[in-house]
Amino acid sequence: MSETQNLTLVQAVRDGLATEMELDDDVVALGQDIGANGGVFRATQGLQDEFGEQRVIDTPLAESGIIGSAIGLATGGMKPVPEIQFSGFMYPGFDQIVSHMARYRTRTRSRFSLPMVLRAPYGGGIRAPESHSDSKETFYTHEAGLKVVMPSTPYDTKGLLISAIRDPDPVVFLEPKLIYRAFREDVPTEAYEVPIGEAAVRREGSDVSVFTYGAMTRPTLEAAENLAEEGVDAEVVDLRTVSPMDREAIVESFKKTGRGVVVHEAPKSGGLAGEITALLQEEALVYQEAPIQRVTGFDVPVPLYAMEDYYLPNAARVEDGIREAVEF
Amino acid sequence: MSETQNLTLVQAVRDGLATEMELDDDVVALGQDIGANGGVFRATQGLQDEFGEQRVIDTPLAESGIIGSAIGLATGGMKPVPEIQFSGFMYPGFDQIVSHMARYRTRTRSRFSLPMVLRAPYGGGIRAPESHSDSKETFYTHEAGLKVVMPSTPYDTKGLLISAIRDPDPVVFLEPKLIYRAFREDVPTEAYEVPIGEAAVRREGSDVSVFTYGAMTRPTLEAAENLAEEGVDAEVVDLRTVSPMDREAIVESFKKTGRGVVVHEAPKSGGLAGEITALLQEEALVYQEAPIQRVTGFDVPVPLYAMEDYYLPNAARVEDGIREAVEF
Amino acid sequence: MINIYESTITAAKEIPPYGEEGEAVSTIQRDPENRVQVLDEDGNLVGEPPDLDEDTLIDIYRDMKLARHFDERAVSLQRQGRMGTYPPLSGQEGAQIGSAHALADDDWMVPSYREHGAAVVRGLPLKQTLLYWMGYEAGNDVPEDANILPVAVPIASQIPHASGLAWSWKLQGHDDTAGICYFGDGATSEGDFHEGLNFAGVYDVPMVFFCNNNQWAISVPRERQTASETLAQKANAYGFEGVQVDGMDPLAVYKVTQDALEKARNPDEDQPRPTMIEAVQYRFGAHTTADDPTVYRDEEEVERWKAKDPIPRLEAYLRSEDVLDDDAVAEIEATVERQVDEAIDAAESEPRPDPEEMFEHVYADLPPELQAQRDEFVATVDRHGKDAFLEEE
Amino acid sequence: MINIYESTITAAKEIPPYGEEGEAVSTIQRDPENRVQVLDEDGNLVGEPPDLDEDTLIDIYRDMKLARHFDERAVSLQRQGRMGTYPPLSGQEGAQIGSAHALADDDWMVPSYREHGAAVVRGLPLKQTLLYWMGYEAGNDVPEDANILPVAVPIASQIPHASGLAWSWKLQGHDDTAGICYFGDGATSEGDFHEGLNFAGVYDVPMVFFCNNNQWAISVPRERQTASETLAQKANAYGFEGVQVDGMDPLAVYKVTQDALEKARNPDEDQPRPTMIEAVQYRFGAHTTADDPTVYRDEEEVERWKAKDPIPRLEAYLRSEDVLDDDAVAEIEATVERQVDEAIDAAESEPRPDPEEMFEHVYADLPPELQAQRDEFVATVDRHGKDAFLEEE
Ligand SMILES: Cc1ncc(C[n+]2csc(CCOP(=O)(O)OP(=O)(O)O)c2C)c(N)n1
Ligand SMILES: Cc1ncc(C[n+]2csc(CCOP(=O)(O)OP(=O)(O)O)c2C)c(N)n1
Ligand SMILES: [Mg+2]
Ligand SMILES: [Mg+2]
Repeated sequence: MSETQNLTLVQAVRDGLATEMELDDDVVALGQDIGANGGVFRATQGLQDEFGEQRVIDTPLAESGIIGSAIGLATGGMKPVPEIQFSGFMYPGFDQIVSHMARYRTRTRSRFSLPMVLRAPYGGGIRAPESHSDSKETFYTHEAGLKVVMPSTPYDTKGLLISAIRDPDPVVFLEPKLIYRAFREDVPTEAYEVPIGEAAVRREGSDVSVFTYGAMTRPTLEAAENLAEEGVDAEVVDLRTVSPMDREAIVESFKKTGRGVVVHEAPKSGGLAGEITALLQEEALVYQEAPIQRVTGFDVPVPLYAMEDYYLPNAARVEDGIREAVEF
Repeated sequence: MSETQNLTLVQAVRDGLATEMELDDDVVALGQDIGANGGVFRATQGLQDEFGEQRVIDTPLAESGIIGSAIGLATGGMKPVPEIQFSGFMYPGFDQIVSHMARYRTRTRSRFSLPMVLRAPYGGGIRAPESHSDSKETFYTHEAGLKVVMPSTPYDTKGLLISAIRDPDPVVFLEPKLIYRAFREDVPTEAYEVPIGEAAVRREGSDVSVFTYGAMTRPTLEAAENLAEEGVDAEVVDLRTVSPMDREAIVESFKKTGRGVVVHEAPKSGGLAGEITALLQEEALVYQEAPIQRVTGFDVPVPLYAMEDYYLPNAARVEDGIREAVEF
Repeated sequence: MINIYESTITAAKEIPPYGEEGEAVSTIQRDPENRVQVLDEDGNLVGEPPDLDEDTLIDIYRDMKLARHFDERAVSLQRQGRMGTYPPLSGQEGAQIGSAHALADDDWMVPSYREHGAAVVRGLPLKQTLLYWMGYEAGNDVPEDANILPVAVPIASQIPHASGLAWSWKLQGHDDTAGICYFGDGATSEGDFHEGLNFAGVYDVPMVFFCNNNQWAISVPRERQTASETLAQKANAYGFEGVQVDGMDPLAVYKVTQDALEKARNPDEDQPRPTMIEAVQYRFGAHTTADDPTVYRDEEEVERWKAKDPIPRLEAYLRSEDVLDDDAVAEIEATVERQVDEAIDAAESEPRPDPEEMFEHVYADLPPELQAQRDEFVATVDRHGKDAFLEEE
Repeated sequence: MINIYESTITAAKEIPPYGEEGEAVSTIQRDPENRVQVLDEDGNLVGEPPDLDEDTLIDIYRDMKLARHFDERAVSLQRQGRMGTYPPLSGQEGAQIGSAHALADDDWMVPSYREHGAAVVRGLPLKQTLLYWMGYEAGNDVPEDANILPVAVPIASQIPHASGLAWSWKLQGHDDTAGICYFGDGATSEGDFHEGLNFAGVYDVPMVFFCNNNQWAISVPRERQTASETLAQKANAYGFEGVQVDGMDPLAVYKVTQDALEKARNPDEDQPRPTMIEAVQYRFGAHTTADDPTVYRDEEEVERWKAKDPIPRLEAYLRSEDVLDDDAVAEIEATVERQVDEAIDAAESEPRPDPEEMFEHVYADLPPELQAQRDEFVATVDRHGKDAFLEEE
């Protein structure tokens, strides 16, 4: 049996990066404060010592420059893994993401693919200042050509990150910083892949299907356990990849239960919950027994942290959503 | 009765701007090539002659600078109307839109509102080069604090633009360039408002509700007329404002017909069709008789123009969608 | 990096005199590397001091002490869990207070997120700054008469706003309003710095772009941020002057800022209104309370810069000029402590926010969908109780 | 604006000689305003010519003729409705062809959208350029051995790519690869220009940033784009040299580009690898075929610049040196016409695209949802027929 380490999610990021950098000289990490400082969340801690300043590179403070030059590095045959310090600071580089990262393969008829992984911690709940808590994954899922991954466990994080780096297409890798250090898991020391595009059923159940991903997986599971005591048997599906979504797994679970809830911290309007609802009623309307509930962030800017716990879905709100779906 | 002029949609833009600039000295227009050149689509033709170089201002080639300095102008008490030459070039200014334009009121507890209107022509079908045909309205509808308007007729365009300029909140005003010159309408010469947030029923019908907006309103109406000959009576609802959406009008129409189709040229995944579908099944599931059909752009970059007519929904595809909804 | 300061500042004798009759802008029209200085590290006069009365000099001293003391208390509040992440300013008081004092009453200030010192000079109550970093929306309430734009978290993003704001004065004919826009050394790498300064040059707006070059952008040292020798010289790309000033010398900062503001208001013919000032300084503490600077910089470097601390420097000068004595200093210290105590008490008395607050100020009028979200959520919180949502305090 | 060219270029005598023994980079290390020139408007030698053999000189001439003729045909195709919007290059051949010829075989070119002339020098078939502007995805097919990145439509967005590409060579130890990145005068206002050049300075990458300053960004003249006196001086903000060259003088362009590429490959110690070249030139025609320049500029201005046309200028010089005569010119013209004819025929024989093409090249492997979208759409097109979708051709 292979060796394992007991790692937090952020340590799994570091380990996934280190493992793949060890195996593939073309992989370089770049970003603000990722070198000596090891990243503001320590996701690259010690990597510069291990791989040198040519492979773990501190950049100037310029997101478009970071993403744009990573695109250039990729056209030069490298596999860059740029880090943006917080997902709310991807916006200054948005044009590079949308106009280039997503479209370069199409524009060059696959002469150039961009095997790059754009990493950023996303989401709220850590009492961070303004702009540090955004969860705007649909900005990226709405742009064809990108894959968007949002892991929820240390094991998946390492495996998905390695898959993302090996993927010939550009991947936006959004890390749930709320649970960077929330728990540990045994993670193999060697390289392994968790496939991009496959959801995981975290809890089997027969009464209702709850779809979620990233940091919201934990309150969702908590709610499911709480409701089990009341005799409600919820299935929890963790999407893991939000683009392309595992539509088969989503539809299959829903066909079984006929009831659905989607949980995410992104704002409701235009969030993935709407997309999943549309998918379900396209593919499985005849199975549907109740309106699909959206338990999401509100259509407001994420408030400063004294109020952010109001903003973020929690177990209580998820339970309410499940009850509504079940009791309809 | 008030005087009218027979105007195209782009002339109505110009007329709306001129009318309001006449009435309100605080209104200034700024953007690339909007001065002597009158805008690349002539939406500001002659305005610089009329209002001078201090109110119709050519800017350097810098979208973030245009939007950011417009925000500054608004904090200084003006009502700026920045133009971005094509909506696909809003991305370099995305951080200013999302982090500031949308959130300034919240951040300042309404001390500063930003009464600005960010205009841009959007959408495909005019055989323009790459990046010139994007229809990415959900990037903006997903961001609270913004209003997003997408008119489909000359009359509405003038009235909505005036409402937008007078609105104390920032408005993204996306103009359907495909139909800039497609037809004319009688448009009052005086100032008038078309309220933001209200949909318009363009065709009443009883069998199926078709929701659309902007440039897609025309092929949708064409499809509805074609199908009327086959005895299918489609109601066509033009949203006009896509954020906040007129949920009441949408739900009301659907309750009447029990069948729905949404038509937009934005990509399917993450497009407004998903949001509308989710809304309908939340508010009116018991009325629903068939899956809601999404007739949309595909999840691919808008192709170069030789293929763009494949990309854009047309009457044939809308008809197919309506038939699917009706025949389910 | 550690030699940047020394290398030019020690060449004090090369700094030409300025401020003489008829040479109002000579602190500005100079080589960017020729850093302006008035006081040396020990508070001795090495340049022409600005023309300030004693009260103003004492005010500058007092405001620096206030900023320093506030900063120390804020850091300790954070350590005690009474406040969230906070960006300290110690070491940077000379630049903040010196420049803010040069503004006229009607002038405006466009901050980044570290100018708590400058903000208090401009009329922002300390309580507001505390509330903001304690995560309360109420911290965003700014008195109507405080001419200050809000904190801007995305680096450099406030710079185009500053250009636009100053442009609005020109378009509206308020000839004599001017402003100052603060940002860091790291901010000069962002596209918004470039676009903002370029707009300022093209429309020739009355704005002073004030770079608090504290040598570090979190862990990235100044010399890895850009290959240009000075940051000040970047102004040349936009057609106006850039000047370096000793940012830990409050009198030099005052002088240069005043000259730049004067030029912004009343330029000579063909003289551009905007100026970029690079105030060379150092942040003594961490980037924010979430940062550990020992990982990326030496204590020795910090000590070297602490020798240039703007507060003892101005104090020594004012004592030597008999403007301050032990009693005055003691009284200032007591006042400052009381002021900060009161602000902390006031901030900590702020009630827990209500859920509906989250929906206020998103739009002038709440759209129906958002009303529905609010009403449903308020009902949810009523049903479960606030404690199911907010952590106990 | 109309005086920019004259004001410095007419001061030809002030331009110091360069290219003398041991002064390999003297075309670069000079004041940005001191514009490099080799030929005057009439083709007379006013500076040291680059060391080029006759064949290369003739190639440069031929390629300029090819670019001009292609351009004229393309504009006329557009007028006849046989092509979509097209950005003409006439007037800019000197800058494009002169600089592209200075590249070594393994070097790379990073274009904007107007460098059809430079692209053909780098091995891109004319047919591809035609197909691209005819809206065919097939136009995006670039031969594997053509070292050229794709057309970049969003202004300045290719500049950070160029920095990254050159950086990859350094990281991978390909010491002797270098590249050229083209952009316009308007592009210098974008944040990506700033961020891209700053990265190039910080990582000291072997890239030449070549600004085709054609005086206009659509209708916005150079002097309203920025308040800086030259564009070249902007390089100073990034710690490397900027130089102005007469962009309508192909030999001066060649020389400066060659020197900059040489420095990129083999810098002296402490010499930065990157350079920014501002090639001062003019676009004779419209911005694109969708543009009407008479709305914003005078015919007189155009005429003044036409007097500097790079083609007759080099032709005059080559004739005076007996490198060209009437027969040679006639033969070149005939060849060029044939080449363009053939390319147009080939492009116009391209079959109408199939609907499934739209789904190719979005991902390496089509995800299931996209397969479903494709299959459904193909069925739809089969059902209705292509003509229900594509306009008749
Ligand atoms: C666009 C953006 N990117 C990244 C960050 C994260 N961040 C916050 S402060 C900072 C460093 C800023 O350095 P500098 O401009 O020198 O200002 P200082 O903090 O030293 O005052 C960074 C990278 C941010 N706030 N905004
Ligand atoms: C980001 C962006 N904004 C606007 C445009 C529209 N546009 C196309 S070309 C152009 C002018 C470019 O001027 P310049 O950089 O001088 O290059 P030139 O066209 O003169 O070669 C503009 C504004 C664009 N393509 N990209
Ligand atoms: Mg700093
Ligand atoms: Mg140009």
